[in-house]
Amino acid sequence: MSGTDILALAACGLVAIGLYGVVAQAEVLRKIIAFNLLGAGVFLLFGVVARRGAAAGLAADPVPQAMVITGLVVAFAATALALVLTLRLHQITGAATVAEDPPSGAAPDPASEP
Amino acid sequence: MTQLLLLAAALVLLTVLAGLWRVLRGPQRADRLMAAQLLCTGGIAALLLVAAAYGIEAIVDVALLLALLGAFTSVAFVMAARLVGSR
Amino acid sequence: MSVVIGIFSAVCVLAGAFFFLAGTVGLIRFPDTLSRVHALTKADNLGLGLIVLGLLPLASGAGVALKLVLIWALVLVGGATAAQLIGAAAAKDER
Amino acid sequence: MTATTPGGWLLVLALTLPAGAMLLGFVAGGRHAQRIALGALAIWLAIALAVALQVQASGAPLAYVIGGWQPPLGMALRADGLAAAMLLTGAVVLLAVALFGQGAYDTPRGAAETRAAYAFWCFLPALAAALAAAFLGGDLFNLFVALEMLTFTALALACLDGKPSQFKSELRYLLFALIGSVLYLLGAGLLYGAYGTLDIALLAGRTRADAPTMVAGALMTAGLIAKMALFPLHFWLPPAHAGAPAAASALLSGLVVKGAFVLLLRLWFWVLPAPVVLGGGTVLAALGATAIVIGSVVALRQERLKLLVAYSTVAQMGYLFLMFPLLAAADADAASRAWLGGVLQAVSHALAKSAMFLAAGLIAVSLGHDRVTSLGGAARVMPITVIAFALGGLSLMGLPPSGGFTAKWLLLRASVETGQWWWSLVILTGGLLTGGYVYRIVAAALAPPAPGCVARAVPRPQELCVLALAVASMLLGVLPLYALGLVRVGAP
Amino acid sequence: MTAGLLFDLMMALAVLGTAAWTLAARTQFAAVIGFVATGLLLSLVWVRLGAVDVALTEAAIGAGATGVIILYVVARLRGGTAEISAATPSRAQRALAALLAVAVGGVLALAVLNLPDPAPSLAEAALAGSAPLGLGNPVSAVLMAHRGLDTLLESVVLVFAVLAVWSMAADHRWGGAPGPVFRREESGPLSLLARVLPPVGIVVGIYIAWVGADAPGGKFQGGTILAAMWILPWIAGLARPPSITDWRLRLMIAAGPLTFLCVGLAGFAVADGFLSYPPSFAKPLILLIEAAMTLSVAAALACLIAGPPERRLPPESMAADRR
Repeated sequence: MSGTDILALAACGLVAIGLYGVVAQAEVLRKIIAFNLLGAGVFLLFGVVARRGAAAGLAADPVPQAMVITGLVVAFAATALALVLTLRLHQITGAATVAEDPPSGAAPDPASEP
Repeated sequence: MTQLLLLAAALVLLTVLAGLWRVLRGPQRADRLMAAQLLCTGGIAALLLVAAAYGIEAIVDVALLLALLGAFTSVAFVMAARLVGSR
Repeated sequence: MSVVIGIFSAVCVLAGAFFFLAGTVGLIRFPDTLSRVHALTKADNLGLGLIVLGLLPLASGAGVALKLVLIWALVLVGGATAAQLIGAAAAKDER
Repeated sequence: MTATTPGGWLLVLALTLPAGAMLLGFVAGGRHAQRIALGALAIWLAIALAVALQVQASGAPLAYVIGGWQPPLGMALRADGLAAAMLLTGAVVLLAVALFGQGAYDTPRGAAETRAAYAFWCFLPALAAALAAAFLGGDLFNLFVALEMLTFTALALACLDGKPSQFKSELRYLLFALIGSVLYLLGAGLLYGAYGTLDIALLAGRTRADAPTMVAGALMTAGLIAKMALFPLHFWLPPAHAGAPAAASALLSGLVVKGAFVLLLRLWFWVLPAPVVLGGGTVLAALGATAIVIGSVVALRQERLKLLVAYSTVAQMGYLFLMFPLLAAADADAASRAWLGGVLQAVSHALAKSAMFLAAGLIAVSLGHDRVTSLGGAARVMPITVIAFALGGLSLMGLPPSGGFTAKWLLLRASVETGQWWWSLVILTGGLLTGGYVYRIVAAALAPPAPGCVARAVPRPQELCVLALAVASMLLGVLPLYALGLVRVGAP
Repeated sequence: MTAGLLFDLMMALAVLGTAAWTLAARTQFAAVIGFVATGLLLSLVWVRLGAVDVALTEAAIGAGATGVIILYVVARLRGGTAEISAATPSRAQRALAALLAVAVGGVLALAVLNLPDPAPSLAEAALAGSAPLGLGNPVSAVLMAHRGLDTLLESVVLVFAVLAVWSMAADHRWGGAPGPVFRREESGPLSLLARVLPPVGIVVGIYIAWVGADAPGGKFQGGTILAAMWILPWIAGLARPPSITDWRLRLMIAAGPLTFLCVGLAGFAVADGFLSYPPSFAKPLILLIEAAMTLSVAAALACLIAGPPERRLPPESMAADRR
């Protein structure tokens, strides 16, 4: 077992932890944090792949590195979007979860359609 | 010299992690903020030591970025903690 | 590299690492938040400062040396500001 | 080895024109954003048409190697028949929705910029760019970025009204979509680790049925079907699609889910090795069959028109998965029919469903509600809208001469020819159930108005946009079959 | 070698430990701290993996910017305890979720450990491909040339995100300035920091962006620093974000992708086609794009952190901001 393998297992562990958090936690905000942990695990896996592809005097394959940089920025944008939606949901309805509403309110009210 | 620097890096990181474990337990927000700050400083120290050990200058830039954003982030956190506290 | 500079660097770096250790021990042993802030700032500033001091002679150029000093200065300013704000917040919490 | 084909620059244009239009509209704002979007979408339709004609004429996929950097290091844009057909569909639906949206999101001269209008006119070209990236992308990571573009656009469009009731279902949608993307990305990482490239054409035929490939395939498939709302991951879709404003619902149900569908096809029939496709296809089709039955039954029982149409999307997406085991069958003719049927189903559903959502939106505006039981009088006030809704419904049911009929007929034939006749039972059952809920709506709309019901007239241009989409989904069924040969270009 | 192995093991355990702690944290505030700590450790892991560019990005965006943006939402969410406990999954559901997570993690581990050896790599090709562009950093070459389309689309995605965030505002707040208002701090450590740090930070940010062509660094990392230096005076109450209808702000956000797009299309006329650079002119063009992108990343990130407009400006300044 090499050091890269250990970090590969850490990436898998991070994915598992993030996935558990996304599924099992109630608050949206914690789901978003868990989503970011999940994403970190995925990126770490790319890092392991890059490290395994070290060649030509480079410490790691640059292509997966470039993908991770792109991915990190996209994940940040996604987080910002999810957070602003969480905030607005909370400001308007006071809700902090995305659990189903009681049946009476479940159907969206189409009366105010433009 | 390289060995010594790496040893020092590992030592710093290890102590910082030990401290992290203690402080993450709280009980107060201030304790947690300190934990993050301690980790940041320790991380910077470790990075500088590793950079010197291997002679990779670029790692110094990572430390520089951490120092700059660390200062910013701790302040941003304290301000946010104030918002939380004022509820 | 001359032996004197090497020894100087080694001593400084090890002393810096020791300060981190001491700070952590303080962090673990001290009973209340304010004294923990105290322990932390010491470890931060002195530990990192000594390490930077030790690494300065090893720097490959003036640019790197400048960066090292800048890093220390940033950590000092940031740490002092944050510690002051944290302390104020903690004092309010404890009241 | 990919080489840039003649006309390959059209693909670049199809991607950059709407992206540039979005950026310009973003800066200019207000009335300018609206003009830029309308102009760009019209040109985009012309480009999509040119791409389709070029692919049809040359009988081979178009390709463009970006920057002259060959894959695996570089990336390529490719347009086979599937991509060209979907691009054209997207362009038609988007332009129709844009013309429809002029009613609700107009910024009159001299008026201040408003939030909804600004967002609407920026996100229409944004959606066009996202669709172009998803349909034309030739690299699995680039397609991940395209998926995220689709998600962001779809979400913003869905929240256009800013209605409180909507935020929860849209947030749930966003979480699903984001997790779907991350799982997809995870699989892509494994594939890169195994093959050192993410270029689809290079991966094709090179993949092995080993552990990393299988796990990657499973993760990416799971992520994509979460985005496509395949049973049992469907429950986010109806509230999210039904809660959005009509124009957005049409785009979400008609186009956005199709982006993930095209990716799934690319993954299964280009990237994954044949044995996996053979085994897994049946599982997907079984889930699709369940979606058809459950989605249709639930749709039949809905009280709200828009929710009914949204559940119908769950069911109709199910049909798309029936092609998976049929394509893997040994019979080449049948496989080719299944391919054509599946893609045609995606296209005709996009046209029909967007028409139905827009029609449902107009009905809701006119009556002030969308309760299915009290739609009486709708047909008198807005006959065109109700006709458009009915035409869309016919296509969903699969009655001749609609595009839906050709699609379902081809799938039916392929399932019988490959000896997998049980899928044909599902297709027929789904058709009957669809007939049930479409009949329910049309019958209710034809009923005399309830006393005290005041129905407002709706703008004629909006009605005509809806009708145009419904007629387009009909015309698809009367097109001579050689015109549909486009879809077969570059098929797996 | 074994020392390195021990180090990797320590880092792996530390990352997993803080991540688990993040999920278990009692308060949301603590969870965010745990998340930032995890991010910090991860950036050390990235250095260990030989990916210094990613370490910079992880520290700047993954830990710093993401942590701050989550925290500012935490600070504004209130209560909802009853709702949360009602929505919390039961013990059985949690066990099921754990089972799912462990299964996915396990299968993934199986797949990763079975990746082919020697691993396929594009390192050599990327190195060879970066030389004609005059770039010393192959990661930048991949980002700007070989996979330039990814980067272009990603910069467009940032504009999508800003627009989406703005469009979540309430209708009557349209045209206002983003984010909450902070009390002005005339004196004290915060105001001092808000005056001292930005000049230094701006220089460092530009340096990190500039150095990206030849060494680890680049527009995203530098842009994040610039964004932070913009946010700092704002939370100290010393500066006010501009109105979202201000065309200068919008142009700043869109300038990067627009420049990238124009240079890309110019490739049709002056080089081998879309996103190809003329050999003798490649580096200046890439630096031009990087400069515009740094500005746009900074503006977009700052806008994403600030959030949707939350208040209207006084009428006279509204008129000035609208064209």
